[in-house]
Amino acid sequence: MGLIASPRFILYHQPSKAPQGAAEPLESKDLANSDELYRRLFRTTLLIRLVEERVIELYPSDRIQSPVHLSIGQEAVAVGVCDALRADDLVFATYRSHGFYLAKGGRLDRMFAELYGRIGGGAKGKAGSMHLSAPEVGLMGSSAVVASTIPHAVGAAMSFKRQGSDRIAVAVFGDGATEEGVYHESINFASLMKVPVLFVCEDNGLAVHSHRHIRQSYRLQKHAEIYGIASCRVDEGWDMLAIREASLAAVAHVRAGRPFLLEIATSRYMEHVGVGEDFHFQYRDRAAVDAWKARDPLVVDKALTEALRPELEREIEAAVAFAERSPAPGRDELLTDII
Amino acid sequence: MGLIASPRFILYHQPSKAPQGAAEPLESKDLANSDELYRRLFRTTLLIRLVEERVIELYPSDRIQSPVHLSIGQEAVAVGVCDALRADDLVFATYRSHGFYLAKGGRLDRMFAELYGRIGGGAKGKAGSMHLSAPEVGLMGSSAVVASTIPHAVGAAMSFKRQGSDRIAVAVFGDGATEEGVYHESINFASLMKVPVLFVCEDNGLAVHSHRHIRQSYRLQKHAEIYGIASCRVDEGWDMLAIREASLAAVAHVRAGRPFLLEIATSRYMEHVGVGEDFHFQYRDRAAVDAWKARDPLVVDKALTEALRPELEREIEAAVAFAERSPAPGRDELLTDII
Amino acid sequence: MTLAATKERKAPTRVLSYAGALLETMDAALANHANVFIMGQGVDDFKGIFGSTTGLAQKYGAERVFDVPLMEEGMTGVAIGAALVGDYPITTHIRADFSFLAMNQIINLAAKYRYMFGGSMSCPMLIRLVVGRSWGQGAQHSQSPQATFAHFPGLTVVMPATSQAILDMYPKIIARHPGPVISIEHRLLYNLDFTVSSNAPAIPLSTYIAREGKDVTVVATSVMVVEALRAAQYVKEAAGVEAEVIDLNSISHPDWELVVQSVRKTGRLVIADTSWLEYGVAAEVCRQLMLREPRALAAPPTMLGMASAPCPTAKSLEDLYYPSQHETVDAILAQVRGVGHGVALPTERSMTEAFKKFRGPF
Amino acid sequence: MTLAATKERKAPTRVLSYAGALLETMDAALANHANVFIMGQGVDDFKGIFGSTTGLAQKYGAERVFDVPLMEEGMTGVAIGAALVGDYPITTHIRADFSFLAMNQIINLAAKYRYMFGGSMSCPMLIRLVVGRSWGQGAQHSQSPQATFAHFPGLTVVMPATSQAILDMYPKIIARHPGPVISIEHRLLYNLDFTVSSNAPAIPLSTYIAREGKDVTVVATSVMVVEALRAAQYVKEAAGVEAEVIDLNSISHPDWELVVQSVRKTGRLVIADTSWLEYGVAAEVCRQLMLREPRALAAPPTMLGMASAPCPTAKSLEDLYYPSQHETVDAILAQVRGVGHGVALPTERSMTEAFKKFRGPF
Ligand SMILES: Cc1ncc(C[n+]2csc(CCOP(=O)(O)OP(=O)(O)O)c2C)c(N)n1
Ligand SMILES: Cc1ncc(C[n+]2csc(CCOP(=O)(O)OP(=O)(O)O)c2C)c(N)n1
Ligand SMILES: [Mg+2]
Ligand SMILES: [Mg+2]
Repeated sequence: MGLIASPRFILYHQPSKAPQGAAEPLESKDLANSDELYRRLFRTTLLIRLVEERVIELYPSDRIQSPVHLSIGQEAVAVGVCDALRADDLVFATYRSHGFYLAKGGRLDRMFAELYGRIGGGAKGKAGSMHLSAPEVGLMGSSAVVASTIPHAVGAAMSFKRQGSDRIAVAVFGDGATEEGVYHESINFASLMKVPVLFVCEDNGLAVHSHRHIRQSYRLQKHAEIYGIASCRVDEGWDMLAIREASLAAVAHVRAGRPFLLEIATSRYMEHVGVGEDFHFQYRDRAAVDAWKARDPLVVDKALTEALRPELEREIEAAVAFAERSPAPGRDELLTDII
Repeated sequence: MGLIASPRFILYHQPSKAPQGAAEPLESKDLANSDELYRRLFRTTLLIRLVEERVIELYPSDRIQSPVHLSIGQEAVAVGVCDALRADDLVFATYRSHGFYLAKGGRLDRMFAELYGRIGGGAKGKAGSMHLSAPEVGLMGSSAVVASTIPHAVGAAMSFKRQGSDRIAVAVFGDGATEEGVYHESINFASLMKVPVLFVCEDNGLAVHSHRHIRQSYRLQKHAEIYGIASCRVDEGWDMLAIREASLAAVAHVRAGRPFLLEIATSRYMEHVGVGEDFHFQYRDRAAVDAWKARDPLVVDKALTEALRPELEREIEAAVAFAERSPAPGRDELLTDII
Repeated sequence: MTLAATKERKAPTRVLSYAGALLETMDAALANHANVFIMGQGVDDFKGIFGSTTGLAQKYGAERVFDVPLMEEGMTGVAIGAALVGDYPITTHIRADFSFLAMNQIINLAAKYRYMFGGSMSCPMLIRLVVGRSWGQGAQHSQSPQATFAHFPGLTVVMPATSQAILDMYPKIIARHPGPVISIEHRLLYNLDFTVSSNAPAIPLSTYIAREGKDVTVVATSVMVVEALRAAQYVKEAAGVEAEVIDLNSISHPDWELVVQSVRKTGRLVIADTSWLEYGVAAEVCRQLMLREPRALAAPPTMLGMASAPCPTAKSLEDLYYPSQHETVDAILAQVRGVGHGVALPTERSMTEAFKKFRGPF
Repeated sequence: MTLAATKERKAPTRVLSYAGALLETMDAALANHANVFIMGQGVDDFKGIFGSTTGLAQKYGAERVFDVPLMEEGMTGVAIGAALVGDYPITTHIRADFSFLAMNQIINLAAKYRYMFGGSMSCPMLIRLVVGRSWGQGAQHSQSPQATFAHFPGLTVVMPATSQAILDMYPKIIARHPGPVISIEHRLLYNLDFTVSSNAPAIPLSTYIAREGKDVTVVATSVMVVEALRAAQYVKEAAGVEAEVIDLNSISHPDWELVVQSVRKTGRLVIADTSWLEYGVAAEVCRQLMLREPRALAAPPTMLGMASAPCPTAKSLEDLYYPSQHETVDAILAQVRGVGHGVALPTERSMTEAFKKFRGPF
């Protein structure tokens, strides 16, 4: 493209409206820790894992022509956090957000279509894996610039407060993101303005191939405390029930009008970007990941995994089929929705 | 200028060398708190005050056609800190740096010439009041972008360490500067790399007209502590002896190879920028400033002030005369020293 | 079809300063739209961003008009988040130079949001940048980054040169523009008075003919429009030369046909911009001409902008650094009459009166 | 006088990949200059910035080659401070898009230091930015900000298009260039092999004639030079058309006379850049032509660049978004033979082979 200058048009629309998912009441507390709850959370966690395993299978076929940052090993974070949210709460996420997209209720078929770069994707294929979004269920834009959506969550939360709404906004980011200056600016502002924002740090201890201790001179909870932000760390980041529990408490705190930081230890099983393992490069130990896997319900609870698998695989196949059928966006999409 | 495109040239020089001020040994400690020491520090403090009072007088004549950020009330910080430094240590400062320029040993005549925008100025008039520098005595570039020289000091300190030198670098900044993201990035990096940098925060409680409590959710020392950076706060920011004392300890810590934060309470008597007072705008109390003045040696110690004044005023007049005589830079300077 | 600002106004007129027009439109935005808020360093203080927000915090409360810490990148991100949930943020930078601290949020996020998410989200907002000039602003308080921002699709970049342009554009931008808008306001315009009419044009974010003429076209931006109009007046009186002055106004989406039509008519071109010429507005004007009407010019255009250096503080250098009134007049006459035009040039330097009164920066 | 890269090389040649040339120059810089260090996210890991720093941390130690936290603005400031005390920092951004987080340090500080302080200080340093393209890089991993940086005096901006350009420029920049240099490297070049000679030209930071020809001038940057050379080969074989390809190489300080001479000779011009056309390299080329030789062209130039939108991720759109080989050939032929040139166009899409092999982003 670009043989001659393409004209740029300014079209007027109404300012965009916030997604207005119905505010569903949370289920009654007595469900907590019940079998049913465990099964529900497990199911979503497994769905995410199986979806990403399908991505790994599909990748060599070049049908997904885009970088993928897999969350395998980290799925429980998304599931536990999102289960504590209302449908109309908003999540602002990162390039590693297949998990949050699905946990927040994004449609699987549209996700595969988006990964395929097809018109049936949530962003008509313009976003791909790194920029998943589903504003209709409150999964706002994911960004591939580290830390860049953290202030967005703060801003959305500030507006909820201004608007007299009791919705909350959630900023999801990795441990590396907290090193960026904008993290400091965002938490300071959130604390000063007392906005209903939940900061969720997915602490996998790595930024690409760099370990946290060479990047950070601070401990994150202590750091937040200095800004007057209460926090909680979940070390059992494989346990979606524990994460859900901690998230419910955090969300209650936030909905009462104060920012909160939830730091969740987790483990990235695969390479930073791409679909392979990378232990042979020796920047990290396989043993640490193996220890994590030994407690990972999706690995340990073979019975439930196998019980749920057929149904989930059917769902996934239907979604993949949807993507395969969906047409690629054509020239008419190239210059739309710019301004 | 600019009737046609001016050609841009690339000329090659050797990479710039660090200023190589001779490393003078500090005077022996027993001088501390002696009369002689007090008198020496007082003299420099008073020089800065009288210089800025002269700037106030000159300003209506439009000879200084540039914004001026006066340090009146804050002079003791510069004097106390710089007296604890070696000549070959470096200071990176801000737009409010008349004080640091003089305390570090910058030439007064060149300073006035710089304020006048004359060729005799340290930067041939291209810098003006906001960007004073005197690299020959270790006063590195001052910047009018808040917080922007903080990482420069960290970088210089890192290089000193790399080079096996025992010089240190000092970052001087206001309380407002710590809100910028780059402050967080800089102190994290300084701590991780264990570089010999001294962070000096001139805490006048104000950023332009905004009070600190609406801007900061953190206490600065607690904050630094989280990054593993030791610190000290001097509340008696009018007392150059106390500041010098604290600075000597801080500098010893830094020269031993660890970053340190020195937070010094101080009071800006004049408006943020310009040469007037601004109490009638009621964003702050005159009483607080008056209380400060009641302890300010330059106000309280009338005898010493009057004793030193004639000599200092002669110095200042000579410097002003130098500036008046110095020619304005001409067209040949417009396009030099760009690349 | 384009409306020329000067000819089709029939409504009653009044005199309004640039700062006054800003204050009026900020006030009206808060009054008319519950979702509008203004945030920036000092927006609620007694100086009120050079008078453009004064009193609004008192009138509308701290929820609508509020100060922020020093956090350019963070503030811009906060604004994006607010816009995504239906609020309309207006942010300010008292020097355009500080917006470089927010470049990531502006370019990588705000400019991309709508397209990157397939049109499902957008972040309409107004980012106001003030360009400093004169009184020793120096290298870090004087930059004018219109070309920098206009290079990136997804951003709308405007440079209102008059009170009228503000009245024409800001209400429409705030009420109806779907995406982020960067408005670059020039500090030297703030204290100038303009005659304004309430008869707004149909295409508010486009280009104005500020003055009609047949001999030479002057394409100008921001304060250079004012400079060009003064020069046009001079050359008419001194030499009977009729300069057509075009106020580009929109930097990202100008009405290039209007420019080309004018050049077709006059065959002569002066470009006068507030930034550097290299990779600047002058370059894009040349590109458009090359594409649309490469042989319209009888001679190479004359280009006026900042000298190819950082801005020096010394007055003597600053005077050489910016195009003076003298040079603007000379450029126009040289285009029409050739270099040896023989017309006496004005002796005062650029915008002398306005500048003399100006004692920046706050 | 300008040296054409292709004609005056008599020294022995060898084949060297772009990544190989980078690694060689980085290695030599560390070996030859004790004051050089390299810092950036991942410079010391096993991927080594796409192979351009691999093994150097092991060879020269963690004091010379080291990883940093996520801190683009801070890192750039640290580099400035180090440069001010005599070290020579080389910093990396694996995507040019991340440099927007460091814009304040690059533009307000590094670019201003020497001038603002009257020449008494300077911060020579090399900032390496890698431009992403293909394999779904999307809107935030694909930008090519040469025009953005080249607008600002004080910065030297280069875009090496070949291994030769790296060998010619980097050693001289690191040893002798007095100020900050932004080098914009294209990810798609990294794996390409080039024939290089050790016979370096006298003016290393200027412009190359990559191929001589008499029928049409193609001014290209970075990977578009490679595209243009392939297209030139095709049009020669398919239609006997001789295209002259100019590798602009220096974006801030090109040899404009070389460009103008070529256009004078051919009367036809195609401009092929890696970024958007608006306010981009194409605009500055037009400005220079307008100033120097406004009537040299027999027809409006043809401009190839990214479509005026953020970069879409979908392959089908990405293929439309960038100029294809097909379009480049068509542009050249249309310039020489007119739009109805009747020559069969190549069927494959742009740089098919190179792109097929590319599975980014790391
Ligand atoms: C501003 C910025 N700098 C650098 C990168 C390159 N990069 C991509 S992901 C990443 C690591 C981020 O680590 P973390 O925040 O912990 O997230 P994780 O990938 O571990 O989930 C880096 C450095 C980027 N995308 N954005
Ligand atoms: C990045 C940036 N943002 C905003 C400004 C405008 N500004 C100039 S001084 C200042 C206040 C800084 O306060 P502080 O750091 O406490 O220093 P003080 O002026 O009190 O000495 C502000 C906001 C600026 N110069 N740079
Ligand atoms: Mg991580
Ligand atoms: Mg302060």
